[in-house]
Amino acid sequence: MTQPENGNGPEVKAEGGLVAELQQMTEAELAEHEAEVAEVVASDREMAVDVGQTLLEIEDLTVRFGGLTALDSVSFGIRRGEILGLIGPNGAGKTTCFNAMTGVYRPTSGRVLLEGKPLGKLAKHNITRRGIARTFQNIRLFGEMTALENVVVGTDARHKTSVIGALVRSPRHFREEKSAIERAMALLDFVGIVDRAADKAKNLPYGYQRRLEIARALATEPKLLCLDEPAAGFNPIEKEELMGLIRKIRDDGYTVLLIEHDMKLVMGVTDRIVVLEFGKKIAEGVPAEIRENPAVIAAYLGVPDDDIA
Amino acid sequence: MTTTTTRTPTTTGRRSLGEWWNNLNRFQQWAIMIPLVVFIYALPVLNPPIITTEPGYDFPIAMFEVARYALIAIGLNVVVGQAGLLDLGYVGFFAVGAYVAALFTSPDSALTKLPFLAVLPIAMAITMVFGVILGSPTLRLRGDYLAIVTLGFGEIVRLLADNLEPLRGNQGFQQVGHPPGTHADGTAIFNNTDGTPWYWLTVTIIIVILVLVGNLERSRVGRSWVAIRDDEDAAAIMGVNTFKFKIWAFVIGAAIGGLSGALYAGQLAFVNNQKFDVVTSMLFLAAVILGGSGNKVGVILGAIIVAYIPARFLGIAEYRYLIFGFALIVLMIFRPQGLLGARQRLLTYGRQAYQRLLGRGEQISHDTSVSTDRNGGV
Amino acid sequence: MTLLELSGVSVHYGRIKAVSELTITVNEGEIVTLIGANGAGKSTTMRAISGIRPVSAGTITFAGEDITRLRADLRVVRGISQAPEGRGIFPGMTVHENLDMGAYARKDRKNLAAEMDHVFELFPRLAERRTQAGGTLSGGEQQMLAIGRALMSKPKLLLLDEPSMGLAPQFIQQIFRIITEINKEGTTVLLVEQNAQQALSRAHRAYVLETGSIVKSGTGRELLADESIKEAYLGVA
Amino acid sequence: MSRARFGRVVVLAATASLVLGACAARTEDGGGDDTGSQPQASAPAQAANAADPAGDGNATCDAGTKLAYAGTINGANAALGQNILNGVKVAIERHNSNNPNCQVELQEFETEGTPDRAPGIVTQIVNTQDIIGVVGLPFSGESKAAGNIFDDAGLVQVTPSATNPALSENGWKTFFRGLGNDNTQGPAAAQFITEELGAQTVCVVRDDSEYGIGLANSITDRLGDKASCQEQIKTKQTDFSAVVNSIKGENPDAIFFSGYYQEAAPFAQQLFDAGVEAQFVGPDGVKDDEFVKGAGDAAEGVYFTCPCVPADQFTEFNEGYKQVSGGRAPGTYSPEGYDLATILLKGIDSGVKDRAGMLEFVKGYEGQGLTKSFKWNEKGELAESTVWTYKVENGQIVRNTEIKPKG
Amino acid sequence: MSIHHHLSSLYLAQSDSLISFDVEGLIDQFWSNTVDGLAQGSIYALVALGYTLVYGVLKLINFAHSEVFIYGAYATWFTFYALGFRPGPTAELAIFELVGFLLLALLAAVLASGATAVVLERVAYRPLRNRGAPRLVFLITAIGASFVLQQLIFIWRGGNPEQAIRLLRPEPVFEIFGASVTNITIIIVLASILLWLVADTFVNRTRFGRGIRAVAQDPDTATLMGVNKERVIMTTFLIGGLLAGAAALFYMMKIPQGAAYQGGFLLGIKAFTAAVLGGIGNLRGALLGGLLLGLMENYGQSLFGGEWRDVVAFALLVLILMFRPTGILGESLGKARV
Repeated sequence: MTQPENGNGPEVKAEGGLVAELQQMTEAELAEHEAEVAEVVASDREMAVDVGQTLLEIEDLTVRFGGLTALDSVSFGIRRGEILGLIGPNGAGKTTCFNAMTGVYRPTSGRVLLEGKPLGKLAKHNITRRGIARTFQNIRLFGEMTALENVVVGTDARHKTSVIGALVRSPRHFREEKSAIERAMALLDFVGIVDRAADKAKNLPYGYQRRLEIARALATEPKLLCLDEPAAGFNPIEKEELMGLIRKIRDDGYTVLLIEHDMKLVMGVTDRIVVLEFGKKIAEGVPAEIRENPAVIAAYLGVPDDDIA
Repeated sequence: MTTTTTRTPTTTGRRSLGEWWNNLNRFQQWAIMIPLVVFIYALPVLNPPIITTEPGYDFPIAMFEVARYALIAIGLNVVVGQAGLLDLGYVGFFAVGAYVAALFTSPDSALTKLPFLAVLPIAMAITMVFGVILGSPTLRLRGDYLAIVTLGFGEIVRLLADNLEPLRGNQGFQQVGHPPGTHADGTAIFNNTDGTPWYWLTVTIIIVILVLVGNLERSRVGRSWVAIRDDEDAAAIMGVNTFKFKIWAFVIGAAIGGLSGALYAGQLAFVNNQKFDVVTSMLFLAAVILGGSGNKVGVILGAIIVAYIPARFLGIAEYRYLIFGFALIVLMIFRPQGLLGARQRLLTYGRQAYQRLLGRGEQISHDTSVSTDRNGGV
Repeated sequence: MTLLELSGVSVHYGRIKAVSELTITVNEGEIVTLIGANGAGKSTTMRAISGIRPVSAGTITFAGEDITRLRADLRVVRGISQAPEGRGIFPGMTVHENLDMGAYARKDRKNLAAEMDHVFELFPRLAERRTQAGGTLSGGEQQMLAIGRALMSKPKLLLLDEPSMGLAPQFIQQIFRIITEINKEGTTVLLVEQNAQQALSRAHRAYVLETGSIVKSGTGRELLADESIKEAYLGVA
Repeated sequence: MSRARFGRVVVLAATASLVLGACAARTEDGGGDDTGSQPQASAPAQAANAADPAGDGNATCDAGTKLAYAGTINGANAALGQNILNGVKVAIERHNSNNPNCQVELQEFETEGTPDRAPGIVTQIVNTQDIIGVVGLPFSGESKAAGNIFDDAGLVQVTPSATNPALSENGWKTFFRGLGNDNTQGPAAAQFITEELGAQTVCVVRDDSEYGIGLANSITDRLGDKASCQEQIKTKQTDFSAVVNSIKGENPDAIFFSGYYQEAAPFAQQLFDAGVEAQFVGPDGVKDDEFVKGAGDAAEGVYFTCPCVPADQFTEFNEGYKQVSGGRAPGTYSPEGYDLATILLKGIDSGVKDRAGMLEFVKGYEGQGLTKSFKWNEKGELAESTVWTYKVENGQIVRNTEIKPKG
Repeated sequence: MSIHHHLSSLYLAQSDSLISFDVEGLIDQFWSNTVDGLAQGSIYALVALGYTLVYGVLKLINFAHSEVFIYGAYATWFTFYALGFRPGPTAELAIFELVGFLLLALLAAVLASGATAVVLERVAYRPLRNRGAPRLVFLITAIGASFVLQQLIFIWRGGNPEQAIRLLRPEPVFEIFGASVTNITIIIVLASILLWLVADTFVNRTRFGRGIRAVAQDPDTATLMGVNKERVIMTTFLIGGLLAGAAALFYMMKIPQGAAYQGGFLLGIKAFTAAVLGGIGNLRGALLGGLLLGLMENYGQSLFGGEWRDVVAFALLVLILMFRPTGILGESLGKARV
């Protein structure tokens, strides 16, 4: 897509590179370009489950820290191709659930199955390789790397070049570097931050950092992408754009799990919602159902307190 | 296009120099590099006034020491700078390398004698084994605990050199071997009088190591290291096998340390238990930190400072630890990233990619000015 | 009478502006609440008031005194006390010691026992667990302890940061009831809440925060009735 | 001395002791004190025929003729270096002031006493063509690292203090040792301990220095069965409880400490505190006023062996020394430095103009010095050397006897 | 796992040829080693308290604490010197003179060490804290500070230890199982335990101590309680310094040649080992760890030989950090009482 030799884009040899080209594109060219980018970004991993089937299954998941039970026997499934919202008040156990899924915490009991196979005691990096990628509530980029390099680290999860291979620059090294760069450039383009590709991540604006995290996670070609409060600190316009991006990701063939507080965003973008409260699942359903669910309203949306004057 | 040109940073000094360099094409870069390398090789022969350490200290030998420190700094930088593992016992690896060289070449040792050049890879291999032995159980530790464990390891190595009879303690090993070759009059080219051949050998090794370390840096491996350094948990969650790459960093650093130890033993032709103490380890670390850990040019600069200054200004040689101690404190307060900050290029095709995306060299980072407003165009 | 006034207060985290030119007043005897989404800057505002987070612009006035640059521990002496987000219980100290910590800054230490008894009256659960380590309490108990501890300094202004966070509904009700009670005893309360329903129905006045700025203010009842608030924060379309 | 162990051997070294007895009372400063009453060895030697750097006053030589001192000057082990350097300076000044037509310049080179620094310095020295003779490399480690450089350049290196026996086994033509090596002291000490002190069981305690190990081996060999126990300590160690406990169990007649005074002092003190009554004997590395002070209560009655000649009677030298040293009295190896510099100056005065000439001159030299009679064998060792014993009395180190080697 | 296996077999292989075991010696000298180990261990424990307190509050390994200690040793020496004592035989003193002089030396030592610790905190660490520097930056600064403090002594006093000045000669007071216990051992052990008790009481029973624990557990919340964090940190360094000063006096009584410019390093690293062994950040752990290390070191030197003593300590450090980094009693200042 972005390499000149691929040559489908406009052949403007502008000094400013792709960024400048993009500015000169017409509406139609832009659409065509975006389609190409989406093509490159789309994962070509083989998956054992079909669209609509359960991709990830959480079974009776319990996590305790000392005396505190953060998650109490929670079960739900995520279907391939959907955007599932996970909501609940602060401290309800959403992030704990997330961390248990991605290997940060070990569940006290219960298990997590991806494509029907338990994740068991896999190390964090192997869980990523199995196909779960995530972003972080408090952004955790590699600050000293450029945006592009951050994304390439994500692609490395799928690569196999060994230390020796890198030392002597084996053919595989070149092959993988080439594909990594192409995919990373496309991803930056996809999330809309290509103009700052060469900047160190720590120097990027906040919104760019959030998007870069998403690009980096997508670079691992996940079967399931988990977004932990991606809209935190965004203004309404930015949130709107983010909703667009999340949909675009889903449309590109990814499955998304979304933790978010902003009800408008959650209601607007998800296909289904799971509600946690106090470590327990209290509801599950499509947004319209959740909105009407009395337990959810009581726990999360708040009930008027009658005994106050 | 207009957007891009207006956003070209207008910073001055070091960064613009770096950018200027990155924006040169390969040919231009070579046109500067080749004369520079020639000059570096010629230094001990030129013995330029002002720079020279004479009278007082033999200049070629001083240059060899500078080069040796540079090699050490490059090795330690892999561990400390790139992978972010604070190693206070690096002198242990250096010592292992020196002793391996002595054991296999000195007539004072009971072991089979081998040619010096064959011993270099053996020294590296054995130090790598030590790296694995130390690294595999300890690399799970937190940063500062790791630092203390490595300190303990360094001391244990030193104490073993003191205590184990076959290592001859203070008596040491004389006539440690050297690379082959003789002058017309039959004397060895590599001897402990003439620093120049040793300097050339070391500079050559440095160039090779720089290329190899550069290869690693611009690969999956280098990216893993920097990712681990910046945020180990995030790296693991992004699919980096952190443990494996930490071990590799440790082992590669160890190998370079062992290599420099063997060169040290060879040039000096004498090894005893005197120079492998914690203080020496700290001096190595000071070279890396002063110059800028995570920056290959920086650590070489740091090594030059640490090794050259005491040779050039013999009067202050006894104050060097005091000076470096102060320098560390002041630096950590005002410029914790070192004289040159961490800086690395982590992509094999980075240059082309940035060229394609932005139409200019690479790595333009606005450390000072960050606009939060959106840039049009995407 | 104005007890606390923030005028034009901005707070930065590094280069990121978390709170932008905030102007808030809290009058003596009021319950004032700040509501807003996660990341809107509520907790940052609280931290700026209690002095843990330096402000980059603006002034904070408390009881007529400019405390913008005053050290955090001295603000406690002036009468600002906070039960922080996440409760901040000292896990290695007993309930008793935690409460004692609340009175750390007080010069007059005569009536401590009586005041501790008062806290135990408000939260009988704590009395039962007096010698238990803070870290072993349940979430609700910890929240009670955090509020009780904040009261031990006899504050003029009590800052409560998300007191309902992670609590079961019965605890939430109880906590809010006690907040009202504390207020009635004469302590001014500034409350940050996500549970907008509860917060607004308890508060005299409220401010709505979005990405670091005030977008709306009014009495609790006004805002409860506001359609856009309902939609954004109450989940009622 | 083979190792960087010497510290600020301070001032008092030679104020030490004074002797009446056989010699006339030639007291020096601080000296008119309680002197030993025991019989002293004869011939304390400012031998009448000792070589005098002043010569006949008619020497001529090229301007710019240089000698060098190489060794530690400042820093941790400075004191020993200063002792030697000042001894050398006395000789040079005496020579130059008496020989207006032959002004020899002394260049000083700082090696810090470490093996890794010496080669860079020594290479500088050999590359300075005007230097035709060197007093130096006080320590054995640095000598090992740099001795071949002198050899390659054919530049005479006379060491006043490096006593490691192996140094003369390298085949270096330019290496000359101005005192007996550890192999001469060990047997002498063994003889002294067993015969004069009559000890039947001796515990040899060595440190981990080359000097300590070498000396311990040589004394142990000679002691044979009488070496009843052997212990090791480390340099810089301060707490010796383990070794003390172990020696207490052995209960030997005598203890020979093969190392330096820095460890010997606390060690002797801790032995004393633990009630060990064995006679404590130390070598030249321990013979120092610092030991006497450091060992506190334990110092009294300790014996030393040393291949060094008692300096207390070298009045003329002592006065000259104080002039160059700013009032300090000579220390260990000051007279050796003086003697060796004198030999090199004699060479210049005899018309030697280059290194080769100097090498030939030193090789063939034979003559009396302050400390001993100098004549070297083909390895650079003294043909004959003497070992003296000393004793601590009333807090002073006093001369005891000269050990006449047997067999 | 296989690497662990190799490691142990490597050590075994060495032990066959290079290291000998003297089990008999270990048994013979068991009690005298025990007595001496307790004295040595008490000193470690006092110094370890400094590491533990600072670590507990700041999560900082104060690498320069060994220099804080050695400044106390020099202060002791100079006090003796200033009082007119000189290297050489131990003076004969009346008991009240002795006690008075020792107390004077104690005062000087704790002041010197305390002041060093406080200056260190203000000059080196506080600027970093204000900048929110990462932990490794603190550690490197600590290393730099350690260098500087060491070299200042070196330049001033030279590389050799100060000559021993001793006010009190060790005299056996009684014997247990054939091992004599000297007056100095008794003083050191009792005084150390007393000081530990004072420190423990201060931290766990007083209002200010509670402030220290609060900062250790949650600095921000502690501030919200009205705790002056900076003052707490300063006080923590000060207490650590004072204890190190006292330890320095005891050390100088035991080893009168202890005032050496690098003399703090080994003792410091061993005290740190003791702190980690007991559980760093834990006051009781410091005492337990100190005593244990003192004992193990002494038994170790009997078993392997004196030259292996330091190896025993360093190997112990590496092993604890590898297998139980939280130590015997676990980490954390605040949790000490739970």
